[in-house]
Amino acid sequence: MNPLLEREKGLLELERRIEDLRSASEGKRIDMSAEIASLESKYRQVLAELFGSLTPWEKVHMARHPRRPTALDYIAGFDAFDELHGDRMSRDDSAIVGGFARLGGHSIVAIGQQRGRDMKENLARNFGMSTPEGYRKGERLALLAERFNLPLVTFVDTKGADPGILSEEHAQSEAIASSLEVFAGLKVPTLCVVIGEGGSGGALALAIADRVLMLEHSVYSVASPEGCAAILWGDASKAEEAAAHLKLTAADLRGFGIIDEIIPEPLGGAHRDPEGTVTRVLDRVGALLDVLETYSLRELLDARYEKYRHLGSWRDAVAGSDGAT
Amino acid sequence: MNPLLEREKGLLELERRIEDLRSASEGKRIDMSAEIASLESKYRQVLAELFGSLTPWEKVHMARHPRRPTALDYIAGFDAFDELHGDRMSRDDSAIVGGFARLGGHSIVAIGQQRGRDMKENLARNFGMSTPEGYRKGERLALLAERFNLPLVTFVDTKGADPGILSEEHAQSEAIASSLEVFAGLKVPTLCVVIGEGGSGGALALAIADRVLMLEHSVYSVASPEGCAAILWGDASKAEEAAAHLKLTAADLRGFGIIDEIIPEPLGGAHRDPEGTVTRVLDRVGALLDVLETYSLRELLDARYEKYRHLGSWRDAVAGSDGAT
Amino acid sequence: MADWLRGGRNRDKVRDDAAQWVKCPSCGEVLYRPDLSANLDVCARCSHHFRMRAHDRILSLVDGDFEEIARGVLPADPLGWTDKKSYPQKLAADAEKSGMDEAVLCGFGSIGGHEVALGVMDFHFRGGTMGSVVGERLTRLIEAATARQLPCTIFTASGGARMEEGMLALMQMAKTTAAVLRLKASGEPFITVLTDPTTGGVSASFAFQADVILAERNAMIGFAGRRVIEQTIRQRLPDRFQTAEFLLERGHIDGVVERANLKSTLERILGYARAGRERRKRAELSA
Amino acid sequence: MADWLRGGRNRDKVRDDAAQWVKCPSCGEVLYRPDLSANLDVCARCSHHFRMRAHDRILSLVDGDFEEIARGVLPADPLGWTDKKSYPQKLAADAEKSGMDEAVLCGFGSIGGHEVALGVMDFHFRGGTMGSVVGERLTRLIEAATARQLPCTIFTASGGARMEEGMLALMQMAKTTAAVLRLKASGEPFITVLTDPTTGGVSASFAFQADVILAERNAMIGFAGRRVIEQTIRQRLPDRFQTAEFLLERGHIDGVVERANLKSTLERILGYARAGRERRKRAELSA
Ligand SMILES: [Zn+2]
Ligand SMILES: [Zn+2]
Repeated sequence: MNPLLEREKGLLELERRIEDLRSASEGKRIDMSAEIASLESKYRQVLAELFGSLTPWEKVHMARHPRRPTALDYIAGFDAFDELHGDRMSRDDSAIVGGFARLGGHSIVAIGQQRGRDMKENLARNFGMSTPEGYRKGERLALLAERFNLPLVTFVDTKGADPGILSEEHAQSEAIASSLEVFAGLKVPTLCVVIGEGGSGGALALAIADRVLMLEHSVYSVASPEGCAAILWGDASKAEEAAAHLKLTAADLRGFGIIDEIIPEPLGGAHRDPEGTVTRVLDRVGALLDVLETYSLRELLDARYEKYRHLGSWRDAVAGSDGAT
Repeated sequence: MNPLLEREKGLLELERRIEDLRSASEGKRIDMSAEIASLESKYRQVLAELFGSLTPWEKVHMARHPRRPTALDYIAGFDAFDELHGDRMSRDDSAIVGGFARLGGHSIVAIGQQRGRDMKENLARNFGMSTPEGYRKGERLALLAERFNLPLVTFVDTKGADPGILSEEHAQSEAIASSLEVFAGLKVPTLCVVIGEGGSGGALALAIADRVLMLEHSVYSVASPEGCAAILWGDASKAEEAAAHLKLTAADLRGFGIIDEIIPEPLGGAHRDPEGTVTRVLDRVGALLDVLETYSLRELLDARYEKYRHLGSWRDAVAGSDGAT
Repeated sequence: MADWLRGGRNRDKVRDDAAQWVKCPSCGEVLYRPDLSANLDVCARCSHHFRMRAHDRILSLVDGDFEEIARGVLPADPLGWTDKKSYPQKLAADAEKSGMDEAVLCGFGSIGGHEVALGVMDFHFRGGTMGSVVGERLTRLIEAATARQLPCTIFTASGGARMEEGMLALMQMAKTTAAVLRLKASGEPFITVLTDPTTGGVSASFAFQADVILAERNAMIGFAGRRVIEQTIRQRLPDRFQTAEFLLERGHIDGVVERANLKSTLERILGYARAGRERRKRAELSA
Repeated sequence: MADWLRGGRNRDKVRDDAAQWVKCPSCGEVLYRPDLSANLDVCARCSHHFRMRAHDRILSLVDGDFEEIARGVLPADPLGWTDKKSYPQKLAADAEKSGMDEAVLCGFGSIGGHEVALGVMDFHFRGGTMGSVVGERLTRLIEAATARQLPCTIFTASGGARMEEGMLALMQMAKTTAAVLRLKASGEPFITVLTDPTTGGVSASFAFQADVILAERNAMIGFAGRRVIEQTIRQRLPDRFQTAEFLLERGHIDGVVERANLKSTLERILGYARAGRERRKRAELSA
């Protein structure tokens, strides 16, 4: 089922052997440093081979990896974070976290979609799937950024919006639609990083931004591969096939102009060096905030409009030319 | 308990006698028109005596009279009404009704607090006490007036905001506070008529307006007399005493500058001529909308600010003079 | 009758005789198609609202002619999608079957004397799914409404985002949203009428961004599909769940309208919009 | 120490010895008042937060001096209210008991180097009820914050509107609301800290209009009073109902803060406000 596990099995075997050799050589006379170096070199080679060209389906699993850094890991990397809660009306959806933060010279508002890092947290955080109350919390915090006149940074990581009965009863459609409006018109610089899985409208609700970045092995899709397979073929088990079709990798989306930048991950994926990944992402966020601060609000809003205005691909029979992207 | 019932008893006796005489004289030879005219004259005299000087407590009962015209009666008097529903999120509180309306040459948005006219309707409409969802519905419709650039007319008639568990859980305070903000800043002319009981913050939530009118025998109070008596003396049965203290009549409030105009009622109260009352109120609303349309938005907003800015009564020890009103 | 409308009607004539009779899925009554059409595709016996074709919808609403825009915007195949059939093959099949070249028609017309920008989605083409063409046509419509200072009304009917265009389809939610924002900033109202079904990416974008949101009786409206929810909660949903009437009770929409009353309802709402526009113009003049 | 602050503290000295000991209503511990004061009126044993006097609150927050404003605004008796006592008698009794001349202190000071408009309500004067003076003082504070381009922070503690001023008291909700709107329009943030208790007309106006709403641990916060609700539903409410922690779970407020952390929390939030103001000034300069 999980193609990454197969790949990682070989790596784990190598890791174990290297570790064994190290333990064996430690405190003993026999110098095994040559053998260790050789194994390490082999390890790096295998790593590069295994992860140099992941299939879309493998990327989906990479994006969902349980040890992959989550929104709160990036937030923990800020110089300061003051969490704020609730939609002001009825709930504090823990699938959305947010608050004031400091990153280098920037004071910002940060919002993240937070999945659980284990089953217990996943249950508490509804697997990172927001309810309408969560989107309304996010919208409120986005408007708070505007009120405080601070840039907004979002971390996207969700399979999609919560598809439960209560979410429908509390107008999930309206919550997402309203969030889109707020993000499209927000009068401060906005930046979004897709750190894991960007699933459907539930991701887009927090992902309209002046700059949209993706981690190399994260995915961002019109529907989850399982959902797409269910919709098109009535068979969620054909998810791998759907993933191959959906063009959901960072490189695909950079090609379509849907995202602005790809942040490289360590070989083997972000979870193999979480701290390094967090640092790299936050460094890039900080640098781009510097860039965004050089534009006037009018310039930002016009550019934001133009960017989304031209997304799509169509033939123009009248003009005789193809559409944008 | 109800002081009005006592007063009305004598009237009903007279009414019955006049009716008896009429029936008796009908189709008979004996001309009793002189006797009838005499009784009718006496009736008018008693009416004037009884209702010429109601006590505050009697006015409270007048304002709550079950046959007193309600918001929907005024709305039915509009030339057109297209009802709109809901808070866009979770409920359609029927204690608040609203929609587009036409009144003479004016297209407007109208919002009313609707109590029940019998026990069944009272249960359905929660006795006219709004939940947070109701205030959010009202706020949404007020903002819709702004979106459509149409004047807003509200009809206030509530004992107060709903004091139930769910209303607290859904942030009644926030709902009212937010509604106040929207009404204070609404970028269209606004007009409010207190048609029955204006109870506390639950009434004020829909009552910040460029012109606030009150029907002669309606009341508008910082708390219901029962609530006030309970708060101050721990005894809701001292409501009559509280009513005497609270300065809740239209004349009192006109004196404080809290309301702008008093609309006279028929002798004996609005319920004795509902159609006439509705017509009189709507005529005055239409005329005042004409007046409000002669001001620019800037003038309206400045005047609205100044009006509320100066409400209150205090000593100014530094200036050596008393405060406003 | 204007060219545009005749074009829309002609396509009925090619149908064979068997297709002249339809069975009402709600009450079982067998209905003669011309009668059904004359009754706005509403079952005369039980008032079941059949899904309406975009041409018929427009015909049922506009006073005179309809100035279609963006008809030259036609689908491409950005992902080179092929499963059982290629995406272009699917598009061609639907075009043949539905007489539509995409899932929305956009243009300008008058409703009861009120000029309006009108977009009408059609479930018969790819389930009304939104891809680049639906997004682009609607965006051009909304932008044109902003430029001409007219209110915009969109009839939705959609299974959501179109899978075969992947993320480009999803981005149409952002694109139309941006256009709606500018329409609103210009002071013109936005009105949607949600028809059966309205779900997913359409429901979660412009459908629920309108100032006034109406729905046709018994239309199915929601974010997640019924099946998805039932799989999640592992039980059957009540029949009324996600119906227009259910949403009205829950406060999501302004009203539920019978199709027979839709034109007159829109006329009145557009009348309020016109009154507001006249107030704005008067204020601009005196400023 | 500045005059203002000394004035606030002096009033402690007149208390007799018996008043030097207080029993914690939560854990029963008997606490020596100077110790309790030194611990910000928090029980050292169970962290119960006693209701704080406005002077002590300000002392616990501001860096140096406090520039009080509107202190000349004093209560009148617009309704000529008399029940067991006259309203002026009630006011005089509370003034004697509390050392306050009304239920709020307003002025300007710095918190962690951030200049701020600060209003602090005091439950010890007329249960923190809002009459014309509370409304006028707060309105002057908010207007002054707008004029000076500073954020405004209000600590609420109130039983609601003051009955003895009738509708003039209710209108203070409208008056402060109007001022809050102008502050927000000027771009300055508004922050409230809800302390025990915050209800009625204060809770339903500026308390819940803030951009950031904090609450002190275990503070009772709600619109309707507990007794009113219990009478309505004819059953006892759970103890946690309407506590700050309950409201946090329900999403009503941004956070619950221990009194010991309040100054540092406000410092950080005012720091974000300053950063935003600096962004605004830079934009204005380059425009
Ligand atoms: Zn039928
Ligand atoms: Zn204790």
